[in-house]
Amino acid sequence: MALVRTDILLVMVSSIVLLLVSSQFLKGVKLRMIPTVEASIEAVRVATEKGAPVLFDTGWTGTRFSGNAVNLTTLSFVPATLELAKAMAQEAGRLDTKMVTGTRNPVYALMSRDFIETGYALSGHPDRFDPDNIIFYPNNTALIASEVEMIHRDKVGAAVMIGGHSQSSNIVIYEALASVGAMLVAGEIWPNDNSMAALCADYLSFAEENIAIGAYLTDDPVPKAILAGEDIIKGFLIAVVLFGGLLWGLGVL
Amino acid sequence: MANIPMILGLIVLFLISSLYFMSPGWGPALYIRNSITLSMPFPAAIVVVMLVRKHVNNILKNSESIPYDIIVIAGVVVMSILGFTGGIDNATFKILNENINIIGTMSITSAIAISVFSPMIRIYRAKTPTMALLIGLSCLAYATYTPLGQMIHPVIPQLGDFVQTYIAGASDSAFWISTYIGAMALITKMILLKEKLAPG
Amino acid sequence: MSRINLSDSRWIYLMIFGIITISSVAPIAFPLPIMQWSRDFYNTIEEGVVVDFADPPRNFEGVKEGTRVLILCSGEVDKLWGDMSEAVTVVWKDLMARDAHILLYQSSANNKATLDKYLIPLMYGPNPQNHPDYGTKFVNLGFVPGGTGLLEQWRDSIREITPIDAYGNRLEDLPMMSNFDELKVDCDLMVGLDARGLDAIYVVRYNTPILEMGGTDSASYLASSYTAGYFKGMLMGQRGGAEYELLSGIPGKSFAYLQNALTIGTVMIILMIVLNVNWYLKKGSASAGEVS
Amino acid sequence: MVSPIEPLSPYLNTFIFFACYTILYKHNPIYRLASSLILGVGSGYLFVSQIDAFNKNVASQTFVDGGLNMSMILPWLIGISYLTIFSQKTINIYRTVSIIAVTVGMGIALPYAPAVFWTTTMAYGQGAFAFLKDGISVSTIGTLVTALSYVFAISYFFFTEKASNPTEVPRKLGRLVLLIYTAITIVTAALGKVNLIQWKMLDAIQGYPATWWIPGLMFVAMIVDLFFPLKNLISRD
Repeated sequence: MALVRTDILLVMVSSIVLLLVSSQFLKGVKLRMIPTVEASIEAVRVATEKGAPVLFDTGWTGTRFSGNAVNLTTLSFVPATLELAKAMAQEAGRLDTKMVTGTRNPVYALMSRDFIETGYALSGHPDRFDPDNIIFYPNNTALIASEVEMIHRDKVGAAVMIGGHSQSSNIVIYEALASVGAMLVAGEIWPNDNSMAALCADYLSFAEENIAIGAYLTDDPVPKAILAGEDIIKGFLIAVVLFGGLLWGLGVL
Repeated sequence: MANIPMILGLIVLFLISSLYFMSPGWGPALYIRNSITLSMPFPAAIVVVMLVRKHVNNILKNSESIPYDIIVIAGVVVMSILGFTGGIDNATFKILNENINIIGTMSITSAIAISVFSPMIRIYRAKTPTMALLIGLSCLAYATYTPLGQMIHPVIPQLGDFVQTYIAGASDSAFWISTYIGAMALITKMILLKEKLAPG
Repeated sequence: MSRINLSDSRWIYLMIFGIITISSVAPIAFPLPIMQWSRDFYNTIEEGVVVDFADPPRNFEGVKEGTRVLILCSGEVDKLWGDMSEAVTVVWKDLMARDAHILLYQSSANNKATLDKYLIPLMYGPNPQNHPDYGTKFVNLGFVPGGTGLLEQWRDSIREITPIDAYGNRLEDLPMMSNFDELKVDCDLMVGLDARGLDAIYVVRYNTPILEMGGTDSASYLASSYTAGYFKGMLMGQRGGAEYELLSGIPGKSFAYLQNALTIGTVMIILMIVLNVNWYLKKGSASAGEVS
Repeated sequence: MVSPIEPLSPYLNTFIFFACYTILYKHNPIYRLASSLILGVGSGYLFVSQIDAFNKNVASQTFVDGGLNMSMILPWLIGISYLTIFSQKTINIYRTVSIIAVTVGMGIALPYAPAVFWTTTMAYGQGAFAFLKDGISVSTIGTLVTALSYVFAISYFFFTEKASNPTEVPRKLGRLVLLIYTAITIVTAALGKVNLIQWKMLDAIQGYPATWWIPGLMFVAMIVDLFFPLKNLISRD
């Protein structure tokens, strides 16, 4: 057995070490706001005012098991979207608003049931939780087709769509939402889907911001400090391109 | 005590990650990875049963959607009978999959086009410099990716191609990479037990 | 909502379907600039290419009789087929005309179902396993699960991991597979259909030439692999099909798609301009009204 | 073996494709029928394929040559543990298993993240000032533009005010780069996906048997409904 790809191992370990160090030394650093956190809770209120359900769609978010970086993105959305689902369920339970979720990932479907049930319990109205409103779809097509039908049928009042949708198909749901005048809060995992969100959403957050939602939903300074550590990595990558590139171009490296 | 599942999860996470750096992979890590992936039919089957249960409940509640609930349940039942009796290579099972699922996927994917044209016509107004630029870039893209640009002047598709090849590609990378860095930060939060993956 | 009026988005849908129908019924040929990545795609098949990520460089001399080509139907081909059909068809015809040895693999059950229904019958009839070329110039491995890990394992041997083809034949019984097993050396050319991740496994370590095909909008995420030199050429969408038809001289029906794209592109540009002018004029008259 | 419904497949194929478009007119039974079929058949397909996979890979391998295959015990245990979600008393077992499922997925994919961001950044860096080595050409200017676009776009994602404030200009340029990407993606997505509609249209017109009359009938039904609501045929409510 041999150790391979040690350069990547070094990058991975040093990134995590740097973020761990940041978590202790960058506490209290000011972060920019992420629009979707407040807007998602507001979406529940908007739906309540309309007397309509609120849709929480996470699409592809969930477990996948093949070796490529793309799968890490759908997995990374799991904790943040579950925390958001819980916070929205708490508000929906308080306001007695129907919250319908849509996912195409079996493990995520079970996890969201657990989080949403807890959210309703925290609202003081556990009886308002209905497991039939946590809807699993076997594939992306069934998710889009069924949600479009539901949006037209139930005249959904607002939608929070934070997750992944294959081949920009999120815009098919956006168009249905626009036809019933629903508010849209969006944050997509993948860049091409995010372009569609930029075209249609009332509130938009970028992929990495969505992973950070959990840090914004807590008063704990440590998660925020870790986010600050991300900036150091980004700064380093920028330096690699500019200064490393210059040295490469000059033939020094 | 509440943190034990997360600590166990983290140990497993780094155990599995080590496979990337080992050649060949080592037994315990492979065994855990394979056991988890092999168990995935359980949650999938559970959620499909829950989906059927939801539609049965609709029928019991005498909802207005009864005919459609019956179609959903019938779809699951028919496919199950065909698949379990004739195997997944059963001809009717395959035909239903190809002519409902696969074509349905293409239909929904194709609907993206209509869903883009419609808001473009509704929303694209040069109310701000950003929107003006977006409209200008959209015109350039339409001219580049259709024969129109070449018919007007060859420099148009050349410009559009340059923009897509050298700017759009870099933007795409930046988007992905910032997400990957976000994922690394998430795992750091998990190490510090600031992310628990269970409601509490 | 039941009556159509001009502010109703349904007229937009109607217009688009009208354009598509007309383009489908009466396609016209248009001048078409050929993108560099499409030209590179054709040149790689016609003339070959040198790949020099690792030492020693590999000199691929183009597709000739017996050239071993692995076609990887990966990614989301099932969703993109309607945007890739003509490009894949014309390239496949060209490979067949050059007597290449074509090995096909699909990464998912849906991709398999898509090719089984739309491509393979077109090329090899309803029973491809009975086609005279089967086993000698074409082998279909079908859907083999395993993703990236599988491709890593196939580097050393296909037969060891995947002993049978899609129709139950043992690979050692198929003449074409006698020298097509250890992909890192036996594969002369890879053609990816929306396939990703091949560069890390094959290009940078074994200098395998890779060509890529995808949908029109796949270019946004595939372009960086082309500019980095991992892909030696790309064909994107039905336009890619039209470009390859022009370059190879093999007839197809891609120009119906181009006419559609041209008409829609033109209409969209005109609409954006007219609607903006209209909005601007209305805004001007509204503010004039407010002043007065 | 040929399926008895084989002759119906072209009609079913065309019906499903165009039925999904009827929602553009309004919420209607044709769309509901198509979406219910997609959901039901898709769920059935998933159910069967998952059970089949479990049977092939686990169930049939559990007892080999009359003996218990120990390596199959864990997949069974983990699988059955998911069922504990339905009882509050045992829910922590389910939570542990689901957490491990997520972390295993993360473990598999985690190293690919630094691998990608490091190799991509290195590649962009090497291309940035290639013109110093290779001279000025469209390609070398292109790689410089790529590298700068990457730098600007990355800077747009800074989280902290400490990093954002001094980099206001690059961040604005980063916004521009992302805007360019957005505009191009939206248009290419639309043009790419419209090809799919035309592909099916050509199939319906030129395929055998011709099935163009199916969307034709749907269209006629919509036109009729526009002026004489078809709902009235069933109910006068």
